[in-house]
Amino acid sequence: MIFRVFEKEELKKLVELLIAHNRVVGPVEAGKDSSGIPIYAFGEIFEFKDLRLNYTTTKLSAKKYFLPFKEELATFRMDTMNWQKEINYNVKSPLILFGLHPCDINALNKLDKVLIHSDYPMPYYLAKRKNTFIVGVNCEPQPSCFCRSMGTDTAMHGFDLFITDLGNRYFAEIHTDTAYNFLKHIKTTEPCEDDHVRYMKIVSERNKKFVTYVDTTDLMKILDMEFQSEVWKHWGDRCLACGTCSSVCPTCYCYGVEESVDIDLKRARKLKMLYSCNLIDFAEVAGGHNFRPERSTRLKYRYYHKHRGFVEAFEESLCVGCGRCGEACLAEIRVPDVINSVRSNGVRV
Amino acid sequence: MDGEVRTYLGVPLYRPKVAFFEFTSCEGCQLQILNNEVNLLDFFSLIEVVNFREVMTERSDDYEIAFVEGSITTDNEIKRLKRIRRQAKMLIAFGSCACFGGVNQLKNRFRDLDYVKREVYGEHPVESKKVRAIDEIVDVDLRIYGCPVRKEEVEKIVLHIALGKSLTVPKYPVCVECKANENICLFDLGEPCLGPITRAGCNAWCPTNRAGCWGCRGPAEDVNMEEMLRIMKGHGFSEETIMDRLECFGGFSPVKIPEESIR
Amino acid sequence: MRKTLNVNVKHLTRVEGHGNIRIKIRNGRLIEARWEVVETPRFFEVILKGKKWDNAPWITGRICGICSTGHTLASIRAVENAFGIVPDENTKRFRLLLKHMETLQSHTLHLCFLVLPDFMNAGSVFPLINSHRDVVIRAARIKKLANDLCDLIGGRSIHPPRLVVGGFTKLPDRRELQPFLQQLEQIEEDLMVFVELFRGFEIPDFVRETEFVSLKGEGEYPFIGGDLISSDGVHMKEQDYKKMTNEYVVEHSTSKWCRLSRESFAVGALARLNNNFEFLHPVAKDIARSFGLIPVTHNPFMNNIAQLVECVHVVRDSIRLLNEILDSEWKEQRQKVEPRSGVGVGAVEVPRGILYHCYEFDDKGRIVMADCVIPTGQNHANIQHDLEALAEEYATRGKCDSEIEVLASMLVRAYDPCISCSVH
Amino acid sequence: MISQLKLIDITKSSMAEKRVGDLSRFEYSYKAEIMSVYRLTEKETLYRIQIIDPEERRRFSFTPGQFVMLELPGIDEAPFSISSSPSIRGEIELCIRRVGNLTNFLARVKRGTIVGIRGPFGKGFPMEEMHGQNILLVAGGLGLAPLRSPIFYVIENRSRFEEVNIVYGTKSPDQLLFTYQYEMWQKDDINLNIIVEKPDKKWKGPVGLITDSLREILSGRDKEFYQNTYAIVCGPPVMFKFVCNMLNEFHIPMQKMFVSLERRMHCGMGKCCRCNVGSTYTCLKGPVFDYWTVMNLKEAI
Ligand SMILES: Cc1cc2nc3c(=O)[nH]c(=O)nc-3n(C[C@H](O)[C@H](O)[C@H](O)COP(=O)(O)OP(=O)(O)OC[C@H]3O[C@@H](n4cnc5c(N)ncnc54)[C@H](O)[C@@H]3O)c2cc1C
Ligand code: SF4
Ligand code: SF4
Ligand code: SF4
Repeated sequence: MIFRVFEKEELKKLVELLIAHNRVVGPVEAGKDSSGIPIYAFGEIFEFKDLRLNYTTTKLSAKKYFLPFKEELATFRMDTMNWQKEINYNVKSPLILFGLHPCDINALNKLDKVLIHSDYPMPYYLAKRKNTFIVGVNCEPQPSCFCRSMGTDTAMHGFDLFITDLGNRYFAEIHTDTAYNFLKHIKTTEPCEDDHVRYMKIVSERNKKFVTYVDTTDLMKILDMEFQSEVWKHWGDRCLACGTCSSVCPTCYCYGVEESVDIDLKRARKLKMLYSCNLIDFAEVAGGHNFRPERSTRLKYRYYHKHRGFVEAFEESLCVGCGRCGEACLAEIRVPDVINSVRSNGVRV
Repeated sequence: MDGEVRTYLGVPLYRPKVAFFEFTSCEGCQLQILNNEVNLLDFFSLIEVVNFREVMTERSDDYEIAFVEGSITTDNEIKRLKRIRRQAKMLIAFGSCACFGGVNQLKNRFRDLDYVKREVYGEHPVESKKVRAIDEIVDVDLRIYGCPVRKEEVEKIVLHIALGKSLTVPKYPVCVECKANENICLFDLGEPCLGPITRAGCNAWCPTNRAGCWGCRGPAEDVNMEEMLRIMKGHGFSEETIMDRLECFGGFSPVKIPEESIR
Repeated sequence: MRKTLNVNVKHLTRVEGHGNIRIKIRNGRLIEARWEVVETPRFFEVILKGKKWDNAPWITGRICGICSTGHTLASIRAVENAFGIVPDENTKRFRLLLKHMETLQSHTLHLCFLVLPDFMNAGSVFPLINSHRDVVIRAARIKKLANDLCDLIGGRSIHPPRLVVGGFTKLPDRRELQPFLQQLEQIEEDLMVFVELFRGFEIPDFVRETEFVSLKGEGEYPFIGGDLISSDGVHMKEQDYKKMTNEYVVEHSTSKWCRLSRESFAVGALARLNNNFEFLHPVAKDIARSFGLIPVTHNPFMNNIAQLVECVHVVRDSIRLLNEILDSEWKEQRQKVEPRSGVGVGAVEVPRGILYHCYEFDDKGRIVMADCVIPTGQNHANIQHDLEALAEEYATRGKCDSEIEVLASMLVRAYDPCISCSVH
Repeated sequence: MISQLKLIDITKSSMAEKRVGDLSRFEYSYKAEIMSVYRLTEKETLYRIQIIDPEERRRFSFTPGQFVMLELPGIDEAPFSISSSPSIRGEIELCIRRVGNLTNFLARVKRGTIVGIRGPFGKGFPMEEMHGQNILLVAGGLGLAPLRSPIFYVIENRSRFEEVNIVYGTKSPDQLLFTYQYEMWQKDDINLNIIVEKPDKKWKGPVGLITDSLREILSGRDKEFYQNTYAIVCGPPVMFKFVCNMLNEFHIPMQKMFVSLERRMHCGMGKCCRCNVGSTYTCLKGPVFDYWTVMNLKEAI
């Protein structure tokens, strides 16, 4: 791996150069909540001052750039009994995603597993993933973060460049030649011993700031054991079945497909919409039979898919511990609480 | 264009004779149809409008589908509605007034209807009964929710009738669409919102405009009312604010609101 | 000369709401000419009792689907006046722009979809889709522009959710607004086609002197708030609207009627124009003059032309407003609302005339009393008297039943009545 | 100056790994033509569908038990089991019941209509494993549709199997599918046991539940028969619960009992998650499961 350091002012130069020629998105301030605390979101960066690299967590994840909430999979030009299918992977231009936290980079890595490195890769995702240049940035752990428990507090791959704020300057990990070439345009130097020391100090200080932990040992087995447990009913009674958790989650990718005909009957469209397993009709089939009619079974299924099924298939869980779902949930159903309750239910018996 | 039968994938389209009727309402839902400027001509080529008092003088009672807007407040309206039901193969309750009584049913809060009348008309006699939704009088085949209805939804339903596709409305709540529109949750902004319990389909019309949902489309399927009330109270909204929203359009009246949670 | 006449129109078409026309002439004498409003009331004034202030605009907007924006604005103004809130410049500009677009939208709907068929001997706009496609498409284009801008500013053209007491929940950003400037500039071409089209129509020649009531312009054509004036010289403050309207209950109508200096008065485009001609945009003024529309015009059918003139005026004024907005720095803001006890009145010129909302609040901001006086309600008496005069005049001129039925229907339609609204 | 990033051609990119080959491989769909439409009963119709492109037709093959996604543009897309012989390439038969949006529309289309086909997807029945064994095919109602493909396989490879029994039950005689083929099956030394719940006047066969027929066939056999029997079960969930319980009772090995599960599917490729049972993708790991796996699926079947 190649490392570089650069002065703080250089960052502005870099970002402005990137903005001048490319579509750049990153953390921006979308507004303030009722107590005046900024609310962050990923959005288009038009000027360097839009970018908020010291953001906490965005409400919605960056998955929208790879898995849009709504995406047209195909259009059909209709003829009498025939039709022509037109496919567009919906990549208009390459994208620079500036300022992704390690958890979100890991989330993309997890999505890669199921959407690229499995049977039937998803070209729509792949096309966007490949046309995105990712700059990671170190983060300040928040009370709701439990990424350390999920092993996703650092990102090993899945980005082009990763920058860490050393206080006086930026420390850069360069992963791709594109990143290397970009950095040629600003003043950088080889890191010196002092930079290494600073870097390690920052890392160890950061580690101390994690306050939320969840024990995932043997979680797969425990989930199986506690499949009939009453705790699910408890959480089901709280759940609003509004799908917010999946909507904000960086790794939830379930979807539904809907076909429509234009009102002039000349074209038909196939539309993909992200769906949530907590929604009432997620597992409903023709004739109205619903395999998961209760909120509790649907909520349980979400945990089951993330912490058991995905582990079975890919040897890691489908949760990066970003804490978004718990923060967005109006009923305050939080992953660590749910997992701990399932665990302690086992202990109690 | 008239006469010739159009097809889709070789299957002939059904071009129904359609009538629009309005009862006690603001006629905004009918207006939504006219507001569909871009697709207006295509829309009207899919159906044969035989009765639409708001825009046309010709009228005929030979129709198959009746769009019925508004709620029912007089005996005369009941008679007219029953006549429509007898004629129509398919009766569509069009908009929240027709589906649940709409804002009009707020009148029903007052037990003494004479008081209500006196307040406005003094001793002048005016007929006005308890406000009722269409399905309290006759059977309804389909409901198009919303105050007002969404033109895209109306268009889709008409197209589906023509094609013979299933007519469905979302069963999930508004929050789904709200999140897809990347909105900041109103609760974060300190505003009340009924999004988590209201039926989607409006594309989170109000939250997307940063205004909390008032539940005009009625309850989603599988509503967790107890939790919703707990959340509202937890965010510091008074019972009055919660009730104002829940009772505004009448959609939530059949959903049991736990007595102790509201106190 | 015909001596006996019978006109009976049940549920007049191409108007909003339900109304009947009955005319009976025996031996050349008018026995009866009646404008009956049979709409069922919804009792909004009672519904509001006990509700918190924030319900008022949301609920009363639903009085009318066509001018819901106007109702919402009047309601907001009433609440703001009661609580002593003064909207800032930005809010005012956006509200007026929204108001203009509602005017454009509503007038276009009325002129092109409801009135035009009368002049083209059609029962509705549907046959015109084939016979006069270009006209219909232009009308749709104007309406679309107006609705799109309403959608952008109000969040929805019907029952706008962004409009709240204290300002807006959200304002459009520059990138969203910018394209409308050009579109507004281009739409005048479509409007001019209508102006020329209407020039070719024969506007019925019928005059009955009446009193015209509207807001008083202060340096500009009036739309939101201000003093009240009449062409008979009455001048009053907004909060004294009751003395301007004098509502009373009548036998054959579920809507109340109004009077001022005479047995009836008129509100609407023609009233506004008669009272505020000087404030029209010069281009609009010229068009008005070219139709012989100068104050005080007493032919009610000319209300259609006045609407046409107002369309041109609001488009020109919207361009000015939009330029002003784009030149200013606007921030999304909403004033804090602090309820207090008191009474507030909001008077707004909506497409069909002057609209009043008035609420009284207790100290918690709950509504103790609500009153809404709707333009069409103020026009009913005038429509009635016009009908009588029209029936008599045309009967003596020897018109037959069907001709008078058409003329009577056209007369009522010329007022662009919003009947369900007037009953509310 | 920094230049604009270029759109990376996903077909050539360095990240393209073995499975991520050329672009055409991402397009899993074929255009196909409905060659014939044959009404089987009031509700079910048999469609013969042929892939249009000759090259694609040549490449298309499947194993019994696999399914395809059938798409009518603008209407809908849904999974259907292939109901024809696996030895015919590029042409399949689907037996489709009218139940909803897509299937109602399908009932109205005519021969010559072009449809989209994706697939074949899923795991089929392990037919080769079954060679040299007894076969028990149990179908309830529409369940005969997916069973028709293994039946074809068995007939075409009849000498490789020992005793073959078909047990088939429906509510009433008019719901019986493929009646015209019964004779042919029997000719190939297949025992056909048909039972209906509600007979009509013309019905002469047995009356009762499918388990009645099954018990009759299984009772009094020797242990070896049970150990060397493969069972394939298809039908509504209640039916196969009872059937599998009975098979269990007779000690047919769980790994030799196969069922085909039906779930909602929007992709058929292990992406949309709609078909998951517990956390298993029905479309990838199924729809055919052995009974042991089903028992381990956690979510009640
Ligand atoms: C592996 C498999 C094999 C099948 N084989 C056959 C067959 O051979 N013949 C046959 O008639 N039917 C079969 N089905 C069922 C068939 O898919 C449904 O009947 C069909 O989806 C109904 O679609 P619809 O649009 O007519 O009904 P709708 O109820 O209108 O369906 C709405 C949506 O729900 C989905 N859906 C509803 N029910 C099901 C279901 N049971 N499975 C999957 N998706 C569903 C569809 O994708 C559709 O988009 C099979 C299902 C599966 C999973
Ligand atoms: S499940 Fe929750 S904590 Fe885990 S990745 Fe998704 S949003 Fe983040
Ligand atoms: S604003 Fe309302 S609809 Fe949107 S997420 Fe929040 S609660 Fe749900
Ligand atoms: S957000 Fe709520 S109140 Fe607004 S349109 Fe949708 S359902 Fe109606």
